[in-house]
Amino acid sequence: MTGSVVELRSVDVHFASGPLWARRRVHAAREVSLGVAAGETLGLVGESGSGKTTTGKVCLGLIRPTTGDVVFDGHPFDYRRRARRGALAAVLQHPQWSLNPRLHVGTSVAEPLVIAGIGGREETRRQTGEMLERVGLQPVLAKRYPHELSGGQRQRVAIARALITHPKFVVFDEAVSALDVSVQAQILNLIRELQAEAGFAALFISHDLAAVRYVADRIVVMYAGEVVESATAETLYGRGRHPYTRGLQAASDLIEDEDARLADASEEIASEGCPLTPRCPIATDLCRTTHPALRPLGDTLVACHHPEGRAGQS
Amino acid sequence: MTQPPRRYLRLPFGNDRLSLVATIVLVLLVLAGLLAPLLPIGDPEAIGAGPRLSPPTGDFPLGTDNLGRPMLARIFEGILLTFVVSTIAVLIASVVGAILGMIAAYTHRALDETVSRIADMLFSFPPVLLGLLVTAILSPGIHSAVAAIVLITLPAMVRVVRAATLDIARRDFVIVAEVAGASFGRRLFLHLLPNTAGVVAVQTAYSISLGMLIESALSFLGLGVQPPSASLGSLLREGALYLDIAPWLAFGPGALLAAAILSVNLFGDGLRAIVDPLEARPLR
Amino acid sequence: MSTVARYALVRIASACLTLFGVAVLIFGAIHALPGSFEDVLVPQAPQELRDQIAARYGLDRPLVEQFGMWLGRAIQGDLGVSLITQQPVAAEFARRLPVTVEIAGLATAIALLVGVPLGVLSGLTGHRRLVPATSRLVGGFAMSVPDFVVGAVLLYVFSRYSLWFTIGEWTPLADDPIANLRGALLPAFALSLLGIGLVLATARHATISVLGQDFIMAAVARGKRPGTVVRQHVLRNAGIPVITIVAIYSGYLLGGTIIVEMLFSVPGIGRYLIFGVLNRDYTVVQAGVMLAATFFILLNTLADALYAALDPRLAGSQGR
Amino acid sequence: MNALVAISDLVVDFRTRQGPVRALDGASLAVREGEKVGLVGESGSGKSTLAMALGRLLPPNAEWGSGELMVAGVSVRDLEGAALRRLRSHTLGYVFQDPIGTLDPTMRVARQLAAVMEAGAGAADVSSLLADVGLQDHHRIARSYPHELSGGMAQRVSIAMALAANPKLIVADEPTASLDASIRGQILDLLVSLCAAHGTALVLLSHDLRAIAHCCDRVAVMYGGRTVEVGATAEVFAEPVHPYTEALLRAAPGQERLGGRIEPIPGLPPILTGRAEGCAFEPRCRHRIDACALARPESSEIAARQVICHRAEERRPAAP
Repeated sequence: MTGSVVELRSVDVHFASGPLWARRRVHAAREVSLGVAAGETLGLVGESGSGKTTTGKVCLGLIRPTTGDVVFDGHPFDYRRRARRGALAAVLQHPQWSLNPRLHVGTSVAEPLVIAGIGGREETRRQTGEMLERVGLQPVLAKRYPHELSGGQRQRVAIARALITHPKFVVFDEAVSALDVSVQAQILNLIRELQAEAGFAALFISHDLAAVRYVADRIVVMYAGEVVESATAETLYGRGRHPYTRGLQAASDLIEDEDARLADASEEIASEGCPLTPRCPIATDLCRTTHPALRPLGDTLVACHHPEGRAGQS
Repeated sequence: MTQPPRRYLRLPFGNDRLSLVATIVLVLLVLAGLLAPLLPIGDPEAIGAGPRLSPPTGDFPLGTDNLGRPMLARIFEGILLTFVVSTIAVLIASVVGAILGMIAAYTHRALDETVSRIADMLFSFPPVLLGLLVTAILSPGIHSAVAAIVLITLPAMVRVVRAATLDIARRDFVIVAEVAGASFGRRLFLHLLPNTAGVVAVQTAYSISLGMLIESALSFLGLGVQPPSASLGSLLREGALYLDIAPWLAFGPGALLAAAILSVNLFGDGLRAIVDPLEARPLR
Repeated sequence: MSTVARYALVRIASACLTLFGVAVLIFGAIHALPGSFEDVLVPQAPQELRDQIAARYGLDRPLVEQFGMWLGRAIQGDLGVSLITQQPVAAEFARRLPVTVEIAGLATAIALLVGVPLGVLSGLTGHRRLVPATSRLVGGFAMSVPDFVVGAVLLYVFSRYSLWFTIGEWTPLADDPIANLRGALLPAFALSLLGIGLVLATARHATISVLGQDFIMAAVARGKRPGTVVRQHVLRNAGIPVITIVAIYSGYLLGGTIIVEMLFSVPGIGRYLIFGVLNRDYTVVQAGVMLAATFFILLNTLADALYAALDPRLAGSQGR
Repeated sequence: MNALVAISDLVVDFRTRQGPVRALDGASLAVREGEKVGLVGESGSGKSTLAMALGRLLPPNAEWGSGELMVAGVSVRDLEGAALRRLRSHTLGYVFQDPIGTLDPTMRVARQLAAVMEAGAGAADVSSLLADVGLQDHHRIARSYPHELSGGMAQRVSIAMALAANPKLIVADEPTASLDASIRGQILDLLVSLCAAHGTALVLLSHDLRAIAHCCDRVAVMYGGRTVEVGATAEVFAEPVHPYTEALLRAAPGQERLGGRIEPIPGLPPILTGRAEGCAFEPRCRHRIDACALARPESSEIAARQVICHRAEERRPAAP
């Protein structure tokens, strides 16, 4: 993928989990490859434990991959913090914790500028006010404390802070999940508008396929730490190729689809073969023994032995 | 639409009157100790200022001790000493403990393991026993009382701050600051410290009450403050000797000590209610 | 190996490690600081005599070797000889242990019997304004009055109007249980006051936070009687923090007995220890502190095992 | 069919430090036996307050104002003691949002299930109950502690508990909000099919319009503590009369086409401190007229729905 702002190449992340007496090795990400170009939004969808947040943290340099490479702006990722000040930003999930409760809203918004050492005091104040206006807030809010703001307003402030240094790459991790439907729509549209204006590369992570599909150009679906499908948003407005994608679609559209009823299995992740096997409605013996590789199918990449569904097996 | 009623005056503990009263008592006690030399209650170290072992009279409101020294003045001197010794010791423990706890929680895992293990070890000494050990090694006196209080209150402070820091460090705003490239110092002092300060304050208040208990216990055993200085514990030690013939010698310091520790504890309760409000939900 | 077995193994290993660390700390502190053994035994002796004594006690060897020897003997039950009385320390401790254990046990029992019901009750009725204030005051008072103050008051009152209790005489339990109780109850009560306060506050706080949990609301929504909800859900869940505080309190007791034994002239370990400290009898201090720490760590490990039984989340795979 | 639930003009306030907050400002709703009703609204719309009021489960700072709430012919507001417990245990069954949190963490599933069943129920009854909610592996699950279950399994257990006493009405408050997206559908299907099989009525609370559309016969849309539009689900969603229903449908992502835009509702939901004198949605409404801010709209019947809007008559849907 040329021209990517951020690129992951076969990234694996392992870590030890649990207390000393029940220590396990967890594969949070396996062979994850993806790239985000300038002006593009990549959606990343999956449920809890799918590795989507880990992948986001790898892109931000918060976690170093166990194996594999991270490329930022054409160069290997530089983990010294000076190197990337102001170039990366994130908007995270919890509105109640998105801002330091002890700081004025304006101080929080200006913090990335101060860290990057851009502009004097007057300049910083002017830019903070402008940025607040751009996310649809009144500049006087800069003098308030976070607890005086609503959840939607706090997420707007978090977006203002993320964009104030004109970063090349922004991660939105479940940025609208905790908001009410009517406010969620406001924030989703704001993200779309700001990206069209500023042209940053964005990674939009969510468990909600409907929200991801709405803001993203391309979508990566993850399950059990692996990429199982990578397709354009257009494709996912239709029928997904991977049974897991179809399960998510059935949930968000509540459509009846025989191939989409994922079981709620007790041991959810298979240790051998395809990780979805215990829950998959169309699993075969091949799935139990052989791990499916990610392979192209039209303009989609899919990791499934039976991407055409039950009909395709015959 | 009706507007909620406005409050024009805000007291520090809102409608928690018990904590407010306790705070006032505490301030009065410390003031009494500080202003004692200016009050017309006599010189606490003037041997033979009055008759020996006198019961409370007009001249000596709390009587006199076995050397004829006025008890009221000695008690005021004692309360100040008890309070100052334990507060200084606890402040040292709080600063050291807060720094250790924060750094342990927010740096390398190996350092965290080491600090936690040492805190656990210190924690596994029963408090008074640790005080005994310290005085046995350092020889009795104020310095060993301070050392004992520091060692006894430090591990709890480290644990509490470490837990609070772990909690704050995983919050969104700290992670976002790290993404923006904020330095370790900035994250520590701008983001973590102000948000754990409440917990540190509460723990400090409780530690001071424990410190006063330790100091007076050691002095009671004759291992803390040495004559001619007096703390409430050492006054009680003298009083216990004359319990049969002059019980007022013991009761004055005893009551005051109990009142002081109770006030610090209630003050701590009030602080905790502000930092960590816990709503009661009854069964119906 | 099952998770539970592995959990137990890790707990025991960590207890042993802590114990070893404590031993190093105590030994190091006593031997590294000024005021050495010879100063205690023969303060003004000429150098040759000091050297002789040093050689006899092995003080001329390297510190690590001394520590090894001491630890080796301690594990076999030999805690050395008192510097003052030249009696074996272990035997002295063994003779006095039952007295201290009895008083500490009585104090814990009183603390639980009084603290748990009061704490749970005040937690359950927490929405009435008077109840929390009263329980805070009672609990706060119990926690704030030092045991030697309570002891002094008791001593004063009961030495004046004896009222069945005896002061200053100790009858071993085996000789005459009633006479023993007459001497043991007062010191135990003085000791238990802090425990009552701690247990009351903890039980109250735990009850209130359990009442706020969803599963309590769900049980109420199923139409359970309040009494049933308390018995089935509240007590069990609120018991966990109470166990912690009792483990910490019994650690405090080990020090608290020292003061109460002094005050009431009870022939227990505490009094032996305080004379050891006052006379700088290092063998006694070293052994006493080591024993108390061992006991405390043992108690904490037991408390951990008890939680694991009460709260299956702890021993298991630590959630999802 | 008879009215199982009849709520008319119910008012509930919460006392808070900042003064009173009005949660229900004259809500009205009827549920017939065996009927499935969806309750839609954003946080603060009053839907949870309404659900909890059904079982008189409101927190102590709630104050019942005017209005009536009848369940199975009795006024819930006046119920006390045994009669109230009977309503909760036999007439109503609740399913909550966080399935693992609503189970006692210290008890095995089998014991918790047995506690809600008739006296004398044995292991076989527990197993059959678990099998009924689609848990095939019932031996293992019965022996599990709640934290060992996945969210989906725990929610099935909660549904089993809610249905154990064969209630007349199940109240499900966001039963799938904390579950992974891919299993939400099956949990909703299970709930609906079990209710149908037992002839139990269902009140399903959700902010997810698609879930309501999928499961419920009728829907009540709540805003500002009032039920602003109540009618048959398919008709309401196809041609909403109330501007809020219309705006809500347009704001939810999922129904737009590729490249299309969802239309957010400007502004924020209101926080009422007392009776709303106008229409609570007026500041955010695209169709507002002068009367909306001045006069409180009353309920009117439009095309077999109850709608609370000044302009309801002009927005009457074209006859089918």
